[in-house]
Amino acid sequence: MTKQEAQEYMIVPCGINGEMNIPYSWGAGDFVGKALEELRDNGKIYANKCPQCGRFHLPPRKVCGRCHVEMEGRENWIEVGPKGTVLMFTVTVTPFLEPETGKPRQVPYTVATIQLDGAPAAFEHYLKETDPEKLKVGMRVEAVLKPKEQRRGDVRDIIQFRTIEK
Amino acid sequence: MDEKVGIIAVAQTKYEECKEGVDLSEMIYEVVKEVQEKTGLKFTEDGTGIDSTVTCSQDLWDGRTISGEWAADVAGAHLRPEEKVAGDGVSGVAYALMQILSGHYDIVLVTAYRRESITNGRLVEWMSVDPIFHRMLGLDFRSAAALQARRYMYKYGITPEQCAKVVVKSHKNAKNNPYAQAPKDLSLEDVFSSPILSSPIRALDAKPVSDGACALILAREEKAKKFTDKPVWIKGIGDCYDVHFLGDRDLADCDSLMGAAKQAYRMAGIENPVKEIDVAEISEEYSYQELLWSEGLGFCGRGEGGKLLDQGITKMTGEMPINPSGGSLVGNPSTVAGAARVVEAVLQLKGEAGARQVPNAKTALVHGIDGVCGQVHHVMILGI
Amino acid sequence: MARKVAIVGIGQTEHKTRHPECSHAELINEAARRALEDAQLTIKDIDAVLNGNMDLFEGHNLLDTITVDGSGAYLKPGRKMNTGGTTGGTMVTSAWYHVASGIYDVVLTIASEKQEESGGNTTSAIITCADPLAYRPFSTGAVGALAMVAARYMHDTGCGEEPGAIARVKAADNALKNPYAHLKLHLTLEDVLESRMLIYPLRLLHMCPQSSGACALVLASEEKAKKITKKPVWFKDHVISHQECFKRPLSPDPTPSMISQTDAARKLYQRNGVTQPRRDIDVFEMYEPAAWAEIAWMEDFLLCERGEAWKLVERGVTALDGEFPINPSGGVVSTNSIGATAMVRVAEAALQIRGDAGAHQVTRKEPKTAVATAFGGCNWTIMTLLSKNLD
Amino acid sequence: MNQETKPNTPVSIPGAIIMPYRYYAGATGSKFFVELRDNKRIMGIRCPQCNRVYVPPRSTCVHCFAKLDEWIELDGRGTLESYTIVHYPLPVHPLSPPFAYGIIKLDGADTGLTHFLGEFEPEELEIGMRVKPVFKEKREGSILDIKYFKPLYKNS
Repeated sequence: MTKQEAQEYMIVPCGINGEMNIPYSWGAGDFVGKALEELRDNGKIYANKCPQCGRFHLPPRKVCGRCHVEMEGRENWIEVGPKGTVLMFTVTVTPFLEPETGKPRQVPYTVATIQLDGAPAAFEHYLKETDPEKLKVGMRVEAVLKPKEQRRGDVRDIIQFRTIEK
Repeated sequence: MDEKVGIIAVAQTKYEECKEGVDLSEMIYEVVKEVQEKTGLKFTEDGTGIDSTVTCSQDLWDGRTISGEWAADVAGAHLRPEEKVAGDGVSGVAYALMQILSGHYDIVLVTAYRRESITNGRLVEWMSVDPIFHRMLGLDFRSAAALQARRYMYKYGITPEQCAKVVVKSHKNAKNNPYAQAPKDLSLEDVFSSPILSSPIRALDAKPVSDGACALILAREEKAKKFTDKPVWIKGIGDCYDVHFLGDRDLADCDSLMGAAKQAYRMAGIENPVKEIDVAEISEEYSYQELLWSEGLGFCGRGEGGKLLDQGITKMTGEMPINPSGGSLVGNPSTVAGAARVVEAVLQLKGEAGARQVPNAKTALVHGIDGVCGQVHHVMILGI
Repeated sequence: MARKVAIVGIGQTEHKTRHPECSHAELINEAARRALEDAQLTIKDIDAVLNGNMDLFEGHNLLDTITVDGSGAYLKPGRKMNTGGTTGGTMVTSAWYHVASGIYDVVLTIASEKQEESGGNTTSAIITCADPLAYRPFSTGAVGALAMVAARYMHDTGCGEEPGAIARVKAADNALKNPYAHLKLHLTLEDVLESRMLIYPLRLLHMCPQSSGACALVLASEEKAKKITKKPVWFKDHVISHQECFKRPLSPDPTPSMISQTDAARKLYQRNGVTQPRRDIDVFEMYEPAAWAEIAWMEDFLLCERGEAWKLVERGVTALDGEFPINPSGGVVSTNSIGATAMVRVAEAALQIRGDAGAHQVTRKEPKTAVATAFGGCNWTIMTLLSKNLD
Repeated sequence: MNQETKPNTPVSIPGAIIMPYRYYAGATGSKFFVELRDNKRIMGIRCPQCNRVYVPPRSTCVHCFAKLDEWIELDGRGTLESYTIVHYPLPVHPLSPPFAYGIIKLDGADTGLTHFLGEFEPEELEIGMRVKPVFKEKREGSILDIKYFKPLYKNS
């Protein structure tokens, strides 16, 4: 088929629409599961420490990826937050499709890497503040949790982090 | 193959219909930890431990792009090689063999894992068929397998009883397998009365949803002998693709399985499979497939899969038992099924198969499949 | 001992925003045909076919089985691998193992991405690589991570915005000389410095495009390679270095540099007697999804001291006619068919060694050795060292 | 926080991956669909080397790797090579169960086309049965422009 003929049949480049919509139910396991239970029931945020390299994992995990050592046992768990310091942030203004819903998330919204008080452990979460002028590395923030009865043991039981004074 | 590579340790989880709330990393860690403890091998970079990791998983099954990331932290990927075979466990073990023979690594860890219960397997299979001509019809592997079953039974007179006997035999064998997923005492009648899924396939003809993981360690000959007195050597491998569109081939044929078997037999120097192979662990997702794959593997002539079963050759007490473990029909996640076949064959050859042990087995055949209607076959010959 | 392996055939399609004139199987077929033609072989001479892509960018599972018509894998052995952005590099290393193992003599390996099939939702597909329970809701895709690399580099060196623009203009000029490149732009420094800001400090022109295309290589054993071609490109060595995935590399402890790249570079140089990388390596094809990544990662790949990279860029050392050309092909900021990209780096490095790169051939000196890198996963790296001579 | 780290009740978090995809049939595939849509014609393509006629058409012969561009019009009638009646529902099924898939070897083609079967009594279905296509009134250029294949002897 010559290129020209191929073009001719491109009058309608027959495109086949195929939407993927597959449900999943991921098991949280013993460690993330426990941490999410604590968040749901007691509103507490936990990290756990590798006994060998001392680095903190947030949310907690069973094995340290660097040392291949189990982080079993209560002495490796430490409560962190709810207050913390923003290390890095980014304000999303151009919406993109969220795979979980197939729809874009409402913009603008801010995602920040937050180091929580109590241990050198950081994770990403939403910030309430979306005005770039009011966002600064080093600013202090605090977790805002859903009311207890609305929590379902998901990392989004924390709605977002709001700005607080020092 | 000029050099010998041996499997020095194997581990598998119990296979369950749903490991509720279990995290994939923790399930993988269970089996990786077991093979590490059996050998004392750590993840090192100075050649004294495990040099590389091969994982077997598929993104759409695990709901995560680069699903090898679930295994990365627990299977030693930090500043080390970890490569994912997006296909069956037998294909992953063959790939690890090539990594060692290439001279780059001496000891390789292979892990295959899946929790089918976390998603709808039919939708994942639906996304594994051609998007332009097949997917809009809503085809999945189950309805496609039904088309293959119908064609095969029509063309060679395979009877529903013969298919049902495969199910009964598999569950009977699995009674002796502590890892098996809830084997049942079944009669032919039970199979015939189980609900119809896609004619002629009934519920008990089909493999159940299953969760589980496997881990294996392969080592070059000199090193293999340091870790076990009975390494299981890989004597031959073979992989082969068939066409994809269902209508492009007569579904009663299995050219790609014959191709894969030919490669493995030539490499292992096997002329008469039934005589020279003591035990076979093959991957079947539907009952008719054990009969069709038996023909493709050359255990009997074309169309004689049913007769081979009726003659009792493939029973536990037969000349060449098929699936002493019970196989996937009783419950193995796809992709992990192939690795489970290798694990079971290694246990048979090391004499550690307990109640399901085939007496003095010296040579075993393992087989894995990928794709719709067994489009891709992987065959491997193991021996001590 | 294991056998030596060479690249004997190179083929790639034009990388574009979309390829409506062909299906995915036909896109792969075009690259495979060109590689076979380059090696003057037919599909019958091929012992195994490898075929890799990243599933969620096209919504296919088991693409190798769906595209068997195009890849030529019918009745042949082979498998599909995927490791994220490094997939193209993984297809090369796995083909290398297939041949070096002695089981297969001539192997065709293919990597592709038809990104328009995901309707431009590349970021959404990338996000699905994050842990669904802890990180996926907060992932902002590759742009966010690369913006932090750029911000960190500019902060540490105080080099200002200029070097990023110089690197981008260099890549654009090279791409204009590469028939397969996707973005063919005549850029000035001002164009780059004034292009729309995405995530500070990354602007639109700093970022790679969403491309659709395929690449294929034919690898052969030493004995076969010498019969097939007068210009084999030999595989000297490679290092695969991944990073732990759960622990966020961007959290407070180490700086967010790519520790896997430094680890891979150190191992590769040490094993192959490379004491001065910019002297011992003639061409460097780096997988750089953003202009700033090329500069920051020059230091991670130990090509120069910390804080020196931007000065080399400003002095044009890394230009096509510079002492140490980086990405004569125009690089990933000009062309990024994600699955194929890491293999395109190896293909372009091999073309430079064969002297067949045409308009973007490095001419200041005749390249004898070249390095191609792959980036992907959670900061995973593959470095491949190619050489003109066998020893 | 109590002693061991096991959660009291296993925790599973529901989620999904929802993505829109759009696949191009390419020049060869598009011609097949344009002929279906505009002329209710099923086209095959012949390999110059091995003479196999492929339906659905493609641009490379899977057996010879040769380029294909010799189009052939098929009259649509064919022989049923295999069939199944699906009894389980899937959200992606265009029909609700029970419905039937068949593989139809069209007269003049060497490969079978997989499609739906319609207007049949379950006991009527048998391999070797002659069938013909029924087209939709409103066609959009996809494989679903053919509604289903029905037994030949049934009046149209």
